[in-house]
Amino acid sequence: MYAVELIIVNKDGVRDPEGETIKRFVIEEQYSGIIGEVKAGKYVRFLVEAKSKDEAESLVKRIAEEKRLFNPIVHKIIVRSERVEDGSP
Amino acid sequence: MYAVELIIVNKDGVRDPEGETIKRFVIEEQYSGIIGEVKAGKYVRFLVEAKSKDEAESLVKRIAEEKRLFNPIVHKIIVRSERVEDGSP
Amino acid sequence: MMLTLSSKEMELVRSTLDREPNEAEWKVVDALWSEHCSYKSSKTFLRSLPTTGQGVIMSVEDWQDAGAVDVGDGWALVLKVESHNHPSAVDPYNGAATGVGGILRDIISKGARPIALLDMIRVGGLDAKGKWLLKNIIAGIASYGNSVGVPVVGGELSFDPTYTDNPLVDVACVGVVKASEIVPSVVRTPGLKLVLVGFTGLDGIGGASFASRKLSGMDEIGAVQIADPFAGKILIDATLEVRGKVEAMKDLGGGGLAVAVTEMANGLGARVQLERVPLRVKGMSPEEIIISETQERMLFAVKSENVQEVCRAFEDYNYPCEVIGEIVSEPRITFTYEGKVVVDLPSQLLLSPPLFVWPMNRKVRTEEVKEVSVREALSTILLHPDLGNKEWAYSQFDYEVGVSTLVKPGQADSAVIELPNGRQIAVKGDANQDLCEVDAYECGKAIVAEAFRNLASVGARGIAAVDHLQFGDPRKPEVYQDFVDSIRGISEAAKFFSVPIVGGKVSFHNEDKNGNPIKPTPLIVMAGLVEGKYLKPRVEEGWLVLLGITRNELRGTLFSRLFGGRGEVARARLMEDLLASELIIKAINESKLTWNKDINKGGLAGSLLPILASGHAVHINTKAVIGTRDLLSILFSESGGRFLVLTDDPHWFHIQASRKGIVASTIGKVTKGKASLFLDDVELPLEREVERYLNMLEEELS
Amino acid sequence: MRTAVLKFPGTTCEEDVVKALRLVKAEAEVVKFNSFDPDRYQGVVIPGGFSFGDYLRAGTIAANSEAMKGVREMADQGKLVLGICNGFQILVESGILKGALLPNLKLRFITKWTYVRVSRKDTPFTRGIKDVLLMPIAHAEGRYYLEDEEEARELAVFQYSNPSGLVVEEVNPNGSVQNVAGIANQAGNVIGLMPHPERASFSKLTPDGSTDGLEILRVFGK
Ligand SMILES: Nc1ncnc2c1ncn2[C@@H]1O[C@H](COP(=O)(O)OP(=O)(O)O)[C@@H](O)[C@H]1O
Ligand SMILES: [Mg+2]
Repeated sequence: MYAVELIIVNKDGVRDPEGETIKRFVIEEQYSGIIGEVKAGKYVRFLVEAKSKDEAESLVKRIAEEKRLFNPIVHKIIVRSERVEDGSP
Repeated sequence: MYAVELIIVNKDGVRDPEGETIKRFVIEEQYSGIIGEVKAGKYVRFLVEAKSKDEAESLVKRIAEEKRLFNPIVHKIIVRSERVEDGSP
Repeated sequence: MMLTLSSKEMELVRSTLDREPNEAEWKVVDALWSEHCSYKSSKTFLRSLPTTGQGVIMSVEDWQDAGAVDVGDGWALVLKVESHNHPSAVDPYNGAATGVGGILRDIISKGARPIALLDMIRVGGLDAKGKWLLKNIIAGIASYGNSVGVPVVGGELSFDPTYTDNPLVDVACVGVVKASEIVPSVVRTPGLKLVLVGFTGLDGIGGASFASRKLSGMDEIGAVQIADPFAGKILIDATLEVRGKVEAMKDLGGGGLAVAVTEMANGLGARVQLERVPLRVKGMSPEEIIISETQERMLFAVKSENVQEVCRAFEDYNYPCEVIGEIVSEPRITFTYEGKVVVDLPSQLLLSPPLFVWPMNRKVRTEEVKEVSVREALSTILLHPDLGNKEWAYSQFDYEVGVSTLVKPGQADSAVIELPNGRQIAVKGDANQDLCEVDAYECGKAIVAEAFRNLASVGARGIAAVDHLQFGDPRKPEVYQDFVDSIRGISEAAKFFSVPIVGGKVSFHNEDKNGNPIKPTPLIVMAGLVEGKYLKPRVEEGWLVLLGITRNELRGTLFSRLFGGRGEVARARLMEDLLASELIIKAINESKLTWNKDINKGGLAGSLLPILASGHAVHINTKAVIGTRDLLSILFSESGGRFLVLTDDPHWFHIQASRKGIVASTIGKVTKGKASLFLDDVELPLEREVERYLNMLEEELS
Repeated sequence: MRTAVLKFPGTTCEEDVVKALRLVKAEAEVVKFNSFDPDRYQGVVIPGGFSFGDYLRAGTIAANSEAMKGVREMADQGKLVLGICNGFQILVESGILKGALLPNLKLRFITKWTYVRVSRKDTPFTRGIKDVLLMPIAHAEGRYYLEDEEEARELAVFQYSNPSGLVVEEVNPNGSVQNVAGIANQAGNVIGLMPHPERASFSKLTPDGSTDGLEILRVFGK
């Protein structure tokens, strides 16, 4: 079994008010200069039965595209996975 | 520079209606048996100037707590990081 | 096993049964006998509330359900209020959202379509914690209310350090149903099938006893419930679709199946096969299934021939629907799991917990008085967030959905909604922790009077109310005294106005982390029918007429919260409230005013804010104010029975008032111009205060 | 015109839309998402609400439904398709209309009465209509985005404006590019907009007694 993570963030150049807000908070405090960019997005984790890491990841990529879990006009996705035994993260 | 990812999901045992709904209405028909649990959450990525991976991660943990980016009563956080050169994901 | 039962109560259970109950049975008794479900500390006094009256179609049976009143043409209005204080303290977003879900299910379980929500919110202040609470509370209410398409049309927002650790999140809902189609929550005949809709999960296990206990730190995780407004919407739509096919229905609230089944059987018996309950997670134990408080579930009693049809409506939405048992004549509540008896208890035992009357003692109140100049008091009060414009909050609600919100949040003191029969109702919720802290009895009267006035200010006359009583630990004599006093006040005023109390709720154990009770905060939500015309107030140039007597009453007011009490307690004078309200309704119908506001928080000064903020200056001749010469009282007294009116025919008000036996006086005028108050021709510029009034919440919370 | 008002699980405005459509004498009925037959209708309205709870993103899950295949068919046949609020989000998420609707810059739900300028009058919905309309918005995800701003302006049918029709940034309630409040497809038979015309169809509910929403809905009455 594989835990496949699908991360959906705005493409570069598309405003990300959530990331901006967190950054604004952080800068107001003592962390300016230490924290650079902040980017917020959506996280979806699938438990997938698959023979290989590759198979698991491409399945999730396919689902993300077919089901438009992201909108290619604004979003980009990152897909990652790891093998798990029982499925608990 | 480190890219630190903060992932916020509901604790185990705490419901996740968003993940459940995605599973039930988007995945189930075609992929039942292949895709098990679906869990949805929030993703925030920080670029952090720090001397070590450890320092970078604990800074993000501290910000997440101080700024109440999650509610420890319902959420758990996963913090991960990697060293990056220019900060692009 | 965590139980809240006292050793005396446990002894009573043992002796009635003549045996030691098993663990599951203890949990069932614990849930049914919890304060939350049984009202054991409050019932004795709640019985003194006037629950019947002209137009009452269905009143409360022990304050558990929503009541209904006649609104004409065969339609009934269903009304209910509830709080979700303790869950909101630890998880404000989900706590508030599930509160909305819960109140909606109370309304649909009568077969009524929810048409409006109200939210009355109290937090400690605009510090980091208060902001976090408030943002999440409002977002939670918005998320649920908006998702299910029920407009939030009004509410309250108050900031008082007494709520720092224990915010109050009160939500109320009104619904409509044909009186002949109201669905009862109890059954009268055996043989009906018990049908459960929705998945049962692990969430909220132990919630009812949680609400009956004080907050104690991290062990609350078990009681956290996640809101699922989407499931809530399906539940509403499908339940309303099948309401004609069910004999009784009940939402699953505190105490889960244990409570819903027992209360629905109402003295008859029930047999439930727990293995039939649709589960969200594998491996739940039978006890957990019995007491799980998972949201978005309903229990129906259905004739066998209708079961299929009822379940089909849910299956349409992919929503679980199962027969889990039936109503039987033998008065025992039996839960079995795969043939094994898990719980077998007499219905009567579960339905008759011992009632308590705790010791009472009136607390001694001392107040420190701070010196303050008129100018400073004016600024401080006008800058107080309690009086601030609430647009930041209500703009997050979809208050237009339903195309029936005629007077919208922020436009007036009450919202006005159109009913399916073409008539209009007004609704508003009111509490007053300042007054309750100094005199709970006067406060009980005053909040009913205020709600009545608020409805009158848009042209409606109160026809029914629900109350929500929020106090500290009832075992503390001072708390219990306040509790009893406030009920007496509410009761008296409700009788006086002929506004029956058709439902309500009690919430004890509201305390800060040191165990100090919150200021007593009973709350009234009232609905009224518009008599003739309703008013959408507009500020225009005109004369300012003050109805009613301004007394030297600064105790128990916003002023005294900030500067200590002076003079008398702001006492309710119900006859003055009634007559002034009637006059306002008459004036609206004869188009004699463009704008009016009842005077409460912040006194006369507080009432001026909406005028000043609309691009107008106010001129007041203090000598014209009837009742006192004390300038602080003129500006900040919260004496009841008063309205501020904008009119171009002040004479009409003078004549009508004297005919009615109340006083009216033209105290000044409103002119176009920058925000200034001219007090006897001395100009007090208030632009900074007004700017802050308009933007404070937006600035602090964005 | 026989008009389907499509109801997904979580749709909240279907009855309101039907009520407004009746005012313009449209033959409108609510149709559940799982029993929608596109061949029976000349027009379809996808009303506002929170289809499938708006989980993941507003409109995404509904966009995946069988019913939306039917809507696409109607769009391709040149029939009238109107998406209001969540309906607009669904049209965008399903790719029937171009672009994306992102969370409001303020990151919260906003209810507000807004003026919009009618920027394209070459669609069946806007032919001969007034220049400026007053309608309320109520959404959390309404920030229209398209990388090519020029294209966004070309597609735009409605743009947030001041009362006299000037498209200025101060009145942009959510951060949309070019103040876009609604767009059409190239042919003009498919329109999506964030403001709610049905809520601007009853004079007692509007701030100034206007009924500008009816102007847009009128086409279904023909
Ligand atoms: N939490 C809230 N939710 C919705 N509407 C609110 C809320 N708080 C206040 N309002 C609305 O704002 C307006 C002013 O409220 P408030 O200041 O409490 O009135 P009053 O002058 O009677 O004290 C009313 O229309 C009220 O319903
Ligand atoms: Mg008022």
